[in-house]
Amino acid sequence: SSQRQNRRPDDNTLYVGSVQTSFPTSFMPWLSREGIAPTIASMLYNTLFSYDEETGLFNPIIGKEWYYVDDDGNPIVTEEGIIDYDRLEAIYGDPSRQYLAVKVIIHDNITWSDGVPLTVEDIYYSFDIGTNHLLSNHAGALAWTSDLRHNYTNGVLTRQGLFTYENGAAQQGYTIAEEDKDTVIYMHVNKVLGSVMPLFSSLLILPKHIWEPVVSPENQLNSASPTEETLYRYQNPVGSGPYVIDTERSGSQQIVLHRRDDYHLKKDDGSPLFNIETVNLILYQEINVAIYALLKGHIDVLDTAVSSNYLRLFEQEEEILISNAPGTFVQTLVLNVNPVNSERNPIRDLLRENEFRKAIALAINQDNLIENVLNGAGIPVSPGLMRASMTEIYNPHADRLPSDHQERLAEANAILDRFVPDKDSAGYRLLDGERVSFNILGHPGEQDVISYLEIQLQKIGIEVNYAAKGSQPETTFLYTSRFDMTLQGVIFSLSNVDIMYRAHFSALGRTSNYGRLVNPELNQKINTMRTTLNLNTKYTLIQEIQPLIADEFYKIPLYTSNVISVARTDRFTGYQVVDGATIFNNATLQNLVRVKEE
Amino acid sequence: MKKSYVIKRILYSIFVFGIVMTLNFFIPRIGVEDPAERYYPPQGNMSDIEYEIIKQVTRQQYGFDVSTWQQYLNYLTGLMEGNLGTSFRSGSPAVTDLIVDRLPWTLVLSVSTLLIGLIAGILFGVIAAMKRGRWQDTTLLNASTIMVALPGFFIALILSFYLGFEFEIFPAYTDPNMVSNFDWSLSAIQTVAENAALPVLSMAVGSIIGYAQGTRNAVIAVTNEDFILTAKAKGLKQNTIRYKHTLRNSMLPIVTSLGMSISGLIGGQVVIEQIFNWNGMGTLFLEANNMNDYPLMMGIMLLLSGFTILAILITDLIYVLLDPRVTVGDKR
Amino acid sequence: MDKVLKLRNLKVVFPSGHGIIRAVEGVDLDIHQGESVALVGESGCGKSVTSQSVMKLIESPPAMTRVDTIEFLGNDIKDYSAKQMQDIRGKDISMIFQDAMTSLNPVMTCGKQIDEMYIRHQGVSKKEAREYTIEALKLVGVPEPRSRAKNFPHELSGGMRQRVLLAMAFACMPKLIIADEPTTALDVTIQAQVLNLLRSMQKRHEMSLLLVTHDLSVVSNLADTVYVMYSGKIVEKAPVKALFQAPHHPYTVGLLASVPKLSDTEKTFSQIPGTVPHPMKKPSGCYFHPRCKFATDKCKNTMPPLTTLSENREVRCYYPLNLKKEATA
Amino acid sequence: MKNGDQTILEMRNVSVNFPVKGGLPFIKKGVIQAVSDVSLTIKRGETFGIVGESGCGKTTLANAMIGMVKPTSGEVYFNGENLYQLRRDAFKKIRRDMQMIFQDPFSSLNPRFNVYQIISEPMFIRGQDDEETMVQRVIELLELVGLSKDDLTRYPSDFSGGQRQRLGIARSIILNPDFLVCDEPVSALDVSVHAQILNLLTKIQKQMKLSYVFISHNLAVVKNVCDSMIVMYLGKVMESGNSETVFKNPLHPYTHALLEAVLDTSIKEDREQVILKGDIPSPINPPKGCRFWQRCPRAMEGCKTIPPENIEVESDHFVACHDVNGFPEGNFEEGYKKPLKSFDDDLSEHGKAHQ
Amino acid sequence: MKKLPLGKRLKQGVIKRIKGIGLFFKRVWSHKQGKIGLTVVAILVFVAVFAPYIAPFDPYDVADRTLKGLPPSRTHLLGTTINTGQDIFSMLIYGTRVSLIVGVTSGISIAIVGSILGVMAGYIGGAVDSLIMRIVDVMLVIPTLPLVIVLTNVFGRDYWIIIIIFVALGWTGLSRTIRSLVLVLKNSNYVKAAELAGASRWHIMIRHILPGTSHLLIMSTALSSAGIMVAEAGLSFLGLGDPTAISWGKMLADAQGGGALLFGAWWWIFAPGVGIFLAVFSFMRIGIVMEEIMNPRMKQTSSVYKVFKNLNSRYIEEVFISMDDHQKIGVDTTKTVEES
Ligand SMILES: Nc1ncnc2c1ncn2[C@@H]1O[C@H](COP(=O)(O)OP(=O)(O)OP(=O)(O)O)[C@@H](O)[C@H]1O
Ligand SMILES: Nc1ncnc2c1ncn2[C@@H]1O[C@H](COP(=O)(O)OP(=O)(O)OP(=O)(O)O)[C@@H](O)[C@H]1O
Ligand SMILES: [Mg+2]
Ligand SMILES: [Mg+2]
Repeated sequence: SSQRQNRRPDDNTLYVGSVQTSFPTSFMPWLSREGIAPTIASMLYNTLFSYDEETGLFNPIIGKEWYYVDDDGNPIVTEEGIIDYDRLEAIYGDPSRQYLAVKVIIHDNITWSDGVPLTVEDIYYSFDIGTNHLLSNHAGALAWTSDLRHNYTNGVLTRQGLFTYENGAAQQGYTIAEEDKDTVIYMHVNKVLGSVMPLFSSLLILPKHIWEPVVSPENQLNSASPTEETLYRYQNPVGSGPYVIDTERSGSQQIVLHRRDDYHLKKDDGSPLFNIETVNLILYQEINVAIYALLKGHIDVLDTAVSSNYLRLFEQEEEILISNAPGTFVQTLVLNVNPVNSERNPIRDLLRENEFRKAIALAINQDNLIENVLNGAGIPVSPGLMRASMTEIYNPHADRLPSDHQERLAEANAILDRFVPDKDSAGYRLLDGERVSFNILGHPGEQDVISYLEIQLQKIGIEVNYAAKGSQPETTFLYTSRFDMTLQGVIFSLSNVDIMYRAHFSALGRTSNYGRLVNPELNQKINTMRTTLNLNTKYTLIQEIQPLIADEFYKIPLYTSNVISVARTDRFTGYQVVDGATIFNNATLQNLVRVKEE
Repeated sequence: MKKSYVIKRILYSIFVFGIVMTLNFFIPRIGVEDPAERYYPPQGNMSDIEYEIIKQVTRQQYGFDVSTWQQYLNYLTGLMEGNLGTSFRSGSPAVTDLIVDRLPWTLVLSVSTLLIGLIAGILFGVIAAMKRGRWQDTTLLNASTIMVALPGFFIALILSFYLGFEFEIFPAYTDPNMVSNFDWSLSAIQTVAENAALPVLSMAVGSIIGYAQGTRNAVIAVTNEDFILTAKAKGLKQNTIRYKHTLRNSMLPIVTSLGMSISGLIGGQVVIEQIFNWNGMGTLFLEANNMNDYPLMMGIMLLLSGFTILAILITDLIYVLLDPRVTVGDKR
Repeated sequence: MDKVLKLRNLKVVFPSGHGIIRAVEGVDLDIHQGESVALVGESGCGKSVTSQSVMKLIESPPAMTRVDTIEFLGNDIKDYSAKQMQDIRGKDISMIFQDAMTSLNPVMTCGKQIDEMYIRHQGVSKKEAREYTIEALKLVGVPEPRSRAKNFPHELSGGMRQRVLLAMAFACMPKLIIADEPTTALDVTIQAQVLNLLRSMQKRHEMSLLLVTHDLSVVSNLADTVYVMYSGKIVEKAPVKALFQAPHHPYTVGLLASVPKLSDTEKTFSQIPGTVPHPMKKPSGCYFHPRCKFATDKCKNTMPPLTTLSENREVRCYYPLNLKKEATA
Repeated sequence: MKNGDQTILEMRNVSVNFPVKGGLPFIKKGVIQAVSDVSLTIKRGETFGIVGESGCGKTTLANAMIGMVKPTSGEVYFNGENLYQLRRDAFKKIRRDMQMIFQDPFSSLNPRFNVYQIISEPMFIRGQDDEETMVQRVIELLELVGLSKDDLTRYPSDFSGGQRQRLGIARSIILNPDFLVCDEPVSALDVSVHAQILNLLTKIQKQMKLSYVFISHNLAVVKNVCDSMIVMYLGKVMESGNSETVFKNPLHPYTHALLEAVLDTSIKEDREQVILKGDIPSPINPPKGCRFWQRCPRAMEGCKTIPPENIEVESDHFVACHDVNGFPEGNFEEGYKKPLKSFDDDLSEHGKAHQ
Repeated sequence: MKKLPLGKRLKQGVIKRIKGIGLFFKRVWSHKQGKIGLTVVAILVFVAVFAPYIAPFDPYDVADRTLKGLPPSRTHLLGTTINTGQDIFSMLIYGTRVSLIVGVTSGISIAIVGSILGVMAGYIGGAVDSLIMRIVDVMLVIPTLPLVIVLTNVFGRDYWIIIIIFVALGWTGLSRTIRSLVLVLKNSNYVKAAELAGASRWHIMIRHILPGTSHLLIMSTALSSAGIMVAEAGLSFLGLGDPTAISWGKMLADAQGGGALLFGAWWWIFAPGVGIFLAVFSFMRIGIVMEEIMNPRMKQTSSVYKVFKNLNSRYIEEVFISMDDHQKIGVDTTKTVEES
């Protein structure tokens, strides 16, 4: 119809709807971390490498290749050119060695979107101010650079960990040839294999020539009162990524991105890596409106996962493609296993019992849950909390509960009969007559899961009630351990496993370890896993950790839901379904082709 | 006398605004020891040390490292310069800038709602009052009993789906290009009008009926006044009486209620903007709320209160123009 | 003397949810050129309704009116349309109301409100109208009329406001002026000012005056002929002197006696017992009989008719008093 | 009715000012001098009249007498005790002897109370708990004021103005006061009812040996009812004394004007009237000197600035007027005795026109 | 003698009050509109109280996948929700509870707080009055819904917190009206009479002032309850209400979020809409009828027209004829007069 044409007037533009509360107004990638900002940042900026979850390898982006190196800067690699972990362990296993040295070589044909060539000085600058809080303030780099051994104290460089031709490589004993001066950089990182991970794949590289003139201790990168100059740069980004932003046409309701033709990565045939010339991101406040827009053909893709309930609606539409991508996000039920003393009570004391927790785990029927709550759009998760698709590290032995559900219920009741003396038709009671009843803290959106849990746990005689999360659950409930159970989503993957295992199962204090689980054995295993310099050993340890976690029943897995997203097929084809992502992703952008009109 | 009343009225508005400013400063500080915590609530994956650093920095950046009174003073001086503080959004945009961007679009809705409500409302009200007891009157009465009980957002939902989505009479939600393409050309204005149609309609229905009911009652009340009898006894023509004597006096209560209704109108717009994807202050406010962006929320509140104060002030001054009796004291 | 007004058998009722209020029950009224006629009676007896009916200002709803004749200057205006009435009102008959504060439009300057009269009835321009207005204000003794005309009603004192109303009423030199309790809201000393003014204006321009009041002393000063009303009916009609010297109806007698006089020497006042009947629950027979010490069974059962005793003297009583006294007068 | 010379109430130089609020909070604009410098003595058993135009301070003065309004300055002695220096309980006790009948019978009865509740309320407040006695007493009073036992459970809305005033009277005398202030008790009522109420008041006074303060603007009523009187104008006493004396020989021009404003039903052809010019000035900034000078037909230059004193011109007859008393000794500007032009132009013109 | 004990007197007083209120409702009932309002409210209250017995299903129950998005049928009168398969009819029934509790509790609390503050401002006057009225002026200019949102953000979203916030913001209008009424009552002569009789401030407040405002309070309770039900629905609709309870506003939000209209499940949107409408409508009716009862002028204008429509013209004619003087001439009066 005429309205359709009117709304998507440009043939080579991909119209993308996004349901967000707001669009970013600043495109300083280190600062914009809410909502769609990372997606946009990743189109405008690049990291050194990208990480392939399946293979555990780094794909080149800005960086061309990298190695662990010995003191002379020689790569520690096997003849095939892959990391030689045995030599690495031999060289660096010595406790007196305090760091790992890494050499990164970058592409030599990269330019910033303003035409200035990108050199290792930009890399140096980015990491350097990332570690210098006096310049960067608490901009996002804080967490990502924490493994880099490059330290500032009050704005003074106290330990150098980055070396380029122009910045101390020679002094440190790394020789860089004159012709490589723009492409080679050495880094010193903590002696953990995962150290390079965030440095390479998370930290977006900033253009030195843009930021150095404006960033100073007086006018920090992340300032509450940025100067006009800074604001201008926030709003008019200069990146090295495949797209540039069209600031003229972008606003609070839409963001327009154009493809850069001088992007350094090309397809094999020399054509641009990304097929889509222009991307028009449109903001919708509400999912319903976004779906209106898609149905009416005002947008091509919806960059927001929709609820599985909508499957029924879209299945009837011919021109709509549904992407039912496997998820990466594991929804778990977290039990408050070890509340601070002031928050202990007889009911919560039950949760301290491993067996009791097992009973709860037994009661949960994941298949049924997925069928009912997710309309089937999800997959079960093993108690080891690792997805089966992560073939390198997944341990199938972690799943040790019987699969027959009736059996499980019977076992659960048997356990409970041992723990709780009194039972009537409505369920178990404590000695003092108090009913065994827990509150589950949750967001309103999680209510259907919780309702399901209520019914499920009722079957084994335990009462569960929904308690809404307040506006600040962290301070009011979680850190004070003023809760019984809560829902928490986790992603354990190759890339983050050593950080996340530590955060969830061994660190105490104000972390996501709301329930303060302390298991010395697990703790020790995680530590070893984190610090080993041998990847194979590390993978083995991860596999060994999974049954331990499963036995704890501290985080009881519920499901991993699929990411359902939709796109119209009347203008473009070649959408790519990517795990854990919506159908608007890098692969899609590279693959989409315009439908030929008859 | 009159001049001094105006000055007093303005001074009093400033006084009220001062209190609102003060409240605005203190509300986000209710119940927290460290304002930095309210401004930057802890995130799950943050270590204690990181959080401490962030809090430290936040305190410094947002000036929480000085005494509360000093903070208050700084806040006031900031306000004097039109600085509503810094939003918690990335890139630390000034609250003022964010608001200024959205303000005109909110005003488009509220002002047109107000105008349509007033004009149509007064018209219908006068008709109903003139045709007292006849179908025009009873229709208004029945309509008003039904309308007051229907929340605007419910009407909006229905309108947006049926008129917007199903029958495509008006856009079901705002055209995202509307704002960026706006250039004062006729077609751009037409686009705005089309897009504003449903949101304005869903808000205006209620206010039309409200003002109509108010006008009707006011007109009837004035019709019973002695001076209307005098006017009749003078042999004045029906129309002279109606327009010169009745209407002007009937406007007095309408003007008073107008100022009061502004606050409700602005408040109700939050939901309507959300439903129609209209990028105004209402949606900005909800965005701010979702992000715990207190500076932005309080900035919007302050502005909305300021508007209301201004509206009440203006209506009061109009009232003075209309009613020479008000010179000192409070009419309300 | 020409008859300015001849009103025959005016009846007005107000139907309401609880019953029918019988406000006026068959009133006849005659006013001659230059004559001033007073309508006296207690509150609620129907004086205002009667006087407003003359101008056909009583609207239906809420009222229902029946009248045989309203003859004004020889024309029966009973069936005049609203438009025709508008031409007469203000020009040929005008009205002064009791409370000047509420009778003036509070948001219009006094001058403008008078201007309207000239613009409406004499078709003059606004500027001319203002000149006339100033003249009129001067005539009723408003000092500095030019600046006063620019004042709003609330800026004037009660006496001044009443003068503005007077100026308005006299603006077009009407044949008949109806004054509904023109002075009750005023202070005693101001009252005298206004009454004096009213009388002199009326006499000077040979106008007829229908004066509605419950204050007998006002009547004695202003009226030629007096109609006494009681509970919607005329109970007595007489020339003023005759009425004061020899009131025939027991109600009139009581009324006259109960007015305190400077010349009185006794400490007690003569009084009429009881209260006026409620307009919805009027007694049978003569409405006055429950308060009348002369009442007989006849009075209790049938309403006495209004009987003409002599020229210009009528009374609604089976047993009129003071008949002899009048004969001697 | 002079039984004994005992004084029941005495006021010495009483003034009452009311603040006038401005538009802004906390800011006062000025004061209304409602009563200024009034001294008077009321004897036991007598009826004391207060006459004056609306707004001249009659009600305020009465309120000051019974402790409802605290005077800005001056003292009030009731039965020899200074009212405003009494302790709370003593004050309460003494107040029991003073009552008031209000001008407006419509707002003086709580529309939610029935007749019994209204009349018995003072007893109820005084802690009289015994229902039976209260009912007895109320019925007694109802009959005294000409109503009946059947009215006990009716509500004020069922009564006419005159009947309501009777209820008010019944309530005011239930505690057997000594002193009753009647604030224009009939002015809101119909003419034919005036006499009823006035007679009732007289009857009650006789029965209960009450002292009355009787406020009115109608001199004819005052003349017949009162033993002594004061004439007030803009908060000041113009003339006062024994009412017979005052009426026989009214001296103040304002009293004259009031007397002549009383329209009598006795028909006189072309009564010659002194008509006061102008309006009552605002009490916020009352004229200096004599407060009456602007409207006074006998005003002189000096009246503008020199306030007249209240001087006893004959036994029990006081007048505050320069024309009567002559100016006091002092250094006045020249020409202060020169009469002011008596009428404004427009008024005199108009006056001529109709004579 | 026979002193009535205080308790008994109190009891009598209470009975009288209750009787008074009963009478008042009777007057509301006698009004057609009032009858509608009272009936609907009675039904809603009944539904709210007996919700567990009326609702055929547990509204919180997330049923089988097979039960999701069912159209209305005999078992599921209003069908089931698309996303969770909850029984919409049961949710509607339970929603009545939340709406009524929030509305009525807030309405009553507003009446209490508003009257206390209004009476204080009007009766005590002076600084107290200035303070309260300044607060009112300030509250008046702050847009309510945004302020409620901010406050729930600060204090949390439990229903009792939401109620407290509504009350904290809602009392202003009422106390302003109460204050002006109190100012009139305070200066009325019957209060003066009571003062003269030695009444304490308490006595006057309790016996004269408060009862004088009671009608206003009942009316305000009805009207503000209605207003708050709408406001609560709006808040829940924005997803800012108490997430644990089922309220009509939340049902609307769920329905909208679940794409009810897109799926053609219009009943899912309309059911809570009608619920809100009915509740607000009936409370408004009662409030407006009360206002009419109290403000006789309004009543007169509206009822006179009704009276006129239903007038029996024959009867009126008879009334007119009865006014005539039947025997105008020929009565033998002079004779009797001379005899007397
Ligand atoms: N608009 C009306 N609706 C109902 N009844 C009315 C109306 N106007 C007057 N009445 C009734 O008609 C009767 C006569 O009223 P009217 O105003 O003529 O009395 P009045 O003699 O002028 O009294 P007052 O001296 O108080 O002015 C009264 O009982 C009054 O209640
Ligand atoms: N409580 C008050 N506050 C302010 N001014 C007051 C107050 N009471 C009276 N006044 C003013 O004091 C002056 C005298 O009033 P007061 O009521 O005593 O007059 P009055 O002679 O009784 O008048 P009326 O005959 O109208 O009853 C008036 O100007 C009045 O406006
Ligand atoms: Mg009248
Ligand atoms: Mg008074």
